[in-house]
Amino acid sequence: MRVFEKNPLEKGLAERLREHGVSRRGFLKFCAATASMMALPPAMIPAIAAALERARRPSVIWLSFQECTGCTESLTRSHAPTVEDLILDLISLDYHHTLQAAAGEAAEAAREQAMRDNHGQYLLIVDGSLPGPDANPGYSTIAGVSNYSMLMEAVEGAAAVIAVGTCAAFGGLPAAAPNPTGAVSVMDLVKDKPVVNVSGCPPVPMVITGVLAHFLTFGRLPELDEYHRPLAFFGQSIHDRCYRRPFYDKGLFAETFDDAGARAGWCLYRLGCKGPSTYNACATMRWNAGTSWPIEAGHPCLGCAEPRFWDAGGFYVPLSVPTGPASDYLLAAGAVGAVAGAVVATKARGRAKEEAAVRQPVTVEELEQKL
Amino acid sequence: MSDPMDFLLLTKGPLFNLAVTVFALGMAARILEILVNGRRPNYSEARGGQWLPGLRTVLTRSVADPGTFKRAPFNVVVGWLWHLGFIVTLLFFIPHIALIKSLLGLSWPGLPNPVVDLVTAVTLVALVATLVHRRTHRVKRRISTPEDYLVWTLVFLLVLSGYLAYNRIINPYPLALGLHILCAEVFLIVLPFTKLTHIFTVFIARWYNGASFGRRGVES
Amino acid sequence: MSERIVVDPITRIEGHLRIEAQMDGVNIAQAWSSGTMVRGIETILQGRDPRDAWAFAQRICGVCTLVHGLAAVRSVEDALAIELPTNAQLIRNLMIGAQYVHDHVMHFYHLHALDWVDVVSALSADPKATSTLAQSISGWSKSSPGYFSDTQKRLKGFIESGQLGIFANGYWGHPAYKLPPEANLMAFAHYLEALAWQRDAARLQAIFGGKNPHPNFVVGGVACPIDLNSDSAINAKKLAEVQSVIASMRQFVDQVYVPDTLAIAGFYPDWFQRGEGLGNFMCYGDLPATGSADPATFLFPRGVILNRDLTTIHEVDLHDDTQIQEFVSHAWYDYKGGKDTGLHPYQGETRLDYDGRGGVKPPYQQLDVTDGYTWLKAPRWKGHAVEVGPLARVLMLYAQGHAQTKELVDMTLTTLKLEQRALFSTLGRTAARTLESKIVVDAMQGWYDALVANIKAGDGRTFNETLWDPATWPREARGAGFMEAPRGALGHWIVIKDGRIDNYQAVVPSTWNAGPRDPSNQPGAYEAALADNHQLADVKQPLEILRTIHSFDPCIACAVHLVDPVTGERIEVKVV
Amino acid sequence: MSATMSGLPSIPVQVETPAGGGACHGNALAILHEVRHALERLISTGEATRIDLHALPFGAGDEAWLTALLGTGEVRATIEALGPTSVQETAIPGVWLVDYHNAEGQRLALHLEITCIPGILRTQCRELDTAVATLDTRLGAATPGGSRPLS
Repeated sequence: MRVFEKNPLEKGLAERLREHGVSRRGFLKFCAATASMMALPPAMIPAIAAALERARRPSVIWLSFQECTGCTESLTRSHAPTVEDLILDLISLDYHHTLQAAAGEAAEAAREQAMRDNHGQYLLIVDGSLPGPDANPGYSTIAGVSNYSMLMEAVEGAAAVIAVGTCAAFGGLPAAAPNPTGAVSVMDLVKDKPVVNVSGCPPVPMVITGVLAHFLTFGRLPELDEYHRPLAFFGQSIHDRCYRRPFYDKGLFAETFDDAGARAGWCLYRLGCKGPSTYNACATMRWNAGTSWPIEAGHPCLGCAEPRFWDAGGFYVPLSVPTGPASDYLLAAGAVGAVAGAVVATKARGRAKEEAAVRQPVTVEELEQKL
Repeated sequence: MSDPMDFLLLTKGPLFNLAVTVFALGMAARILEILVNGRRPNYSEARGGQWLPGLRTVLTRSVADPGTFKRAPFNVVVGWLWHLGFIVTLLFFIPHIALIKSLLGLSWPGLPNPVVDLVTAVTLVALVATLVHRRTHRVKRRISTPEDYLVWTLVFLLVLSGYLAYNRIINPYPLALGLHILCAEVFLIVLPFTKLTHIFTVFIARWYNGASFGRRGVES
Repeated sequence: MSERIVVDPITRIEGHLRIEAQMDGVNIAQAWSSGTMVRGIETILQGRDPRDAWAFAQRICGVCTLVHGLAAVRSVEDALAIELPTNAQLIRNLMIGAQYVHDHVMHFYHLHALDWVDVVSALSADPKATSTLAQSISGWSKSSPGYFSDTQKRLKGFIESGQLGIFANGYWGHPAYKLPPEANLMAFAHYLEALAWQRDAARLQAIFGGKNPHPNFVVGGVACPIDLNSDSAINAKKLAEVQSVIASMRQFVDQVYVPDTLAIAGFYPDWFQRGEGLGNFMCYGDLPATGSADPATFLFPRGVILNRDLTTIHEVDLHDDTQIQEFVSHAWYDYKGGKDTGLHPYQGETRLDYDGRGGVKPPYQQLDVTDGYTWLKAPRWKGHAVEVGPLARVLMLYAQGHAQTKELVDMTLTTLKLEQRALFSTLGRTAARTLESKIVVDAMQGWYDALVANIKAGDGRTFNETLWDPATWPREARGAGFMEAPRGALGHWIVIKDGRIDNYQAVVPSTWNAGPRDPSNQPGAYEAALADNHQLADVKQPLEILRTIHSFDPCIACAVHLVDPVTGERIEVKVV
Repeated sequence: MSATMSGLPSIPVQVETPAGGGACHGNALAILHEVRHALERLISTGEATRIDLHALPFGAGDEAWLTALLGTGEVRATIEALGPTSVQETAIPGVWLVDYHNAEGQRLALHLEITCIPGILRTQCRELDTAVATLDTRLGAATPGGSRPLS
């Protein structure tokens, strides 16, 4: 997947930065931040520097379908690299509804131009789910074209597809039961191109930029887990990396919001934390330039990076609690069973009673007399 | 079911409902049958109370008498170990307490997880020892039925899957947790129909025994 | 035959919006606004735990990322009559305030500015003159010739790379761009600065809500406890961070946002004379001093203004089923009682019916505007089409004699040499957004001070637990949660039965503004505004349409919604 | 205590006990052990080590606890390149804290470097090619009437 062959005249990143007056130290620092962002060990920094020396701006086409723009908003919160560095120095963001200047026909023309010029080499980013091929195409259109047609057309010339956010990656909210619009994920439709899923509702900003930086640096996609998520960020569960984990181990739990345990930062398992079954980087990268993350701010993890998290049980119900009304079943079945048992037993008892009724008690004396 | 999350949701939802239903139906029927039936009437004149001896037997039978202990110390100690271990992990692991609370509305304090983890490990070792003993002891091997092995396997898998899930030896976690829940569900479903029923009937039986002896004026 | 102009996608907004305009020569005669994407979130909400509703509702929109979550929380709190601890109220106000300022600044610089600012023209600016210009309008520190020269160099390098990225195919050089190169360069520098600034501003919601976008909420208070001695709670360090974010917000609004708005507006006086639209305005009110039960304590008042008559404020009742109603006569939905009936949100019902209600099979060139033409419904207040949003709020504050508003509005009108009538226009809307940011950011300092004082007085409560357990709830309850979202009046209506959501409906600002015509053919606010005095200099480059549409700050994912049929009738859907 | 040794108070060590206690959530301790291994490696083979503290699941108080324990050494430097980077030797010789910030003051990365001198402090050989030219320009500007290099 070599995408950097197109324009040999274009300058490498180091040179571009130097032209902006960025020193070599600045470049090295940029590489250090990039390593940190890609969750790579600092020992990789020289390799990253060497790769970025040559890196050119790949064309990126960003399609938004059934989405809420939360993923784009999240992207703009990235502080390393910043979104302005990203769009001015690192990538060429050739189509993006929320940020691009052009509208209407001009916007579509920009997309088509970029697809032609970079055929086979552009990165396609998708946020939002889309109505599947069997759903009514009118549920979501852009420029009069159904999302499905637009995706398939854009995928054709893409080097790779990055599904940003849980909706694009797994169907997300639109696909939550009862999935009124027949929403599907990108991976459901794209079979012949590499797909990376950057899940999260929204994803951690640095995870989005981290995947882009990885592609930019090494010209290929990072190593993925079974859900096609980059292992560097989704390799470990929230629970395993949670700073409150020692409290879980000690058996110290907040029982409600704002009790003494909550104030002391005890484990939120009993308040419904889905950290144990959720794989994401919140616990280490945190949010908004390291300001905080949901668990640090006292709220249990919603599990938003996992498939079907919307249907995986109440957000305030502990992970070990069944999702259905099991206690109703327990009661009802128990009652039915009890009645059945009682009926059977009563019948047996009836026989015993009958026997008892014809019983003729004898005393020892009577017995002796009879004998 | 290729997706671990789908699998977990299946075990936490429909399968759990099914398991609980079968379990409650079977168990309630059996217990009610026992209670309503009562014992065969004893028409002889009572020579002592029933209640106190009944209760006492519930307690005393829980401890092996010196004779039994001497004859089969291994059975007694190891049996005790894993029964106790099973109960502790079942009733004092916080996620289990949360589950019970959601089902019955009852809740109590739990134990720190490392304690439960250690107890689980000991339970597993004791269970393996029990199996080895059953296979190597000539008499025991003779009297063992397929049901005995089935029940052993279910108990062992249940504890083992819990141990693996907690220690995150199987990944991803939704798969591990789903497997553990599935084991628990199989366990619940067969419980009313195998010797596992003793979990609920053992004390009734002991009470009946004690009461019956008590009525006869005998101390058991 | 006159021409039909289509702009789809309308970019630099949230969501998927299509505008079709019927031209009469160079004038727009009529316009139609269409939301082209539907997800069905309200259907998805049915049967779930009301305490979870906020997380679903919040994902209606990631731009106004706070408002739907909080409106959902408030709807449950209204249904169950849950009272909030003082700290929770103040923290929520701070988060709402941060949402306004963050959202408005990003709208101005990143979504709206390119309608007025020609980025390419900035290349020919003189950095020294730009510096002089910047220093003449504000005391903002980043204003040296060297700074603007560096910014220009960066822009030049970018454009010369030949890959224009997000700036590709903009209407650069369009005759409607009026700013001199220096103003363009200054605005471009501030475009980049605002991107950096907003990252810092977003941290306030992260401190209280764990992250932004999509911070966390909880019914009955806030999830973050307060404990000055704990690392894991709102402590002195975090409070100091909040204070510093508020300070940075105030500084940016005072020294960059307000001066830039006035400076840019000064070059476009004609845009204070078009794009007015309906002349009816509505607010639900928000930012309570205590609980949300008493509108009299709100910073933003509640009420309706009709026909620009600022002397009469009409009362709004969210629970009265004759006041707020939604119509689907021109939307891709069907009503049981016929498409011309209006339904209050509590009785709300909707069925997706794209094919049956005039939806054109994609790919299509033109909508069938005689029938349904959008996924947005048409909400009406007592039958009136009304505009909601910053202009409505500023007018309401102005009408009620709010001192700071009067001062700010009058100052703006004087500076720009405009009459009061100029407020009812495209740029009037944009200016109102800036002015209310100033009002809100100043109020934030007050809430922060009150929060600190309350904590110092020994009150650390952040959560009211009494009605947390659904077992304590009545069998049936219903409530309305409202907000003044940055884009205007927002309401969520919830019906709770046996601890579960029985019915849920959101009527959101962009539905009021971007909605279609109603049965009596009254247009929505966008449609009316576009029909007001718009001439296109070049029909191929409909920049004028973008200006007026962007002045509303469209948020279309918000606006599109549906309620499940109350009956058993199901939408034909293939669940994959 | 011999006369040549300085007294404890004169050693620039500053250890602050974390306020409120309990701030250490366990991960900081593990890092310290890793630092110890890295120091031994540095001493025996000269190999330097970098640890990215940002990638670790620290609790709110962990980082403060760790930096307080490592203390403050003699050398402190600030590099202005793409925003400030502060380099601080800790009270443990050879253990450096390198704190990268962007121009807005937000932290990009926090590294512990176990090395004799952190790489970012060194003058970059790549930039030496401009060194003579830059000096010449300045010389030219500083000398009235201009000046030519002597060579």
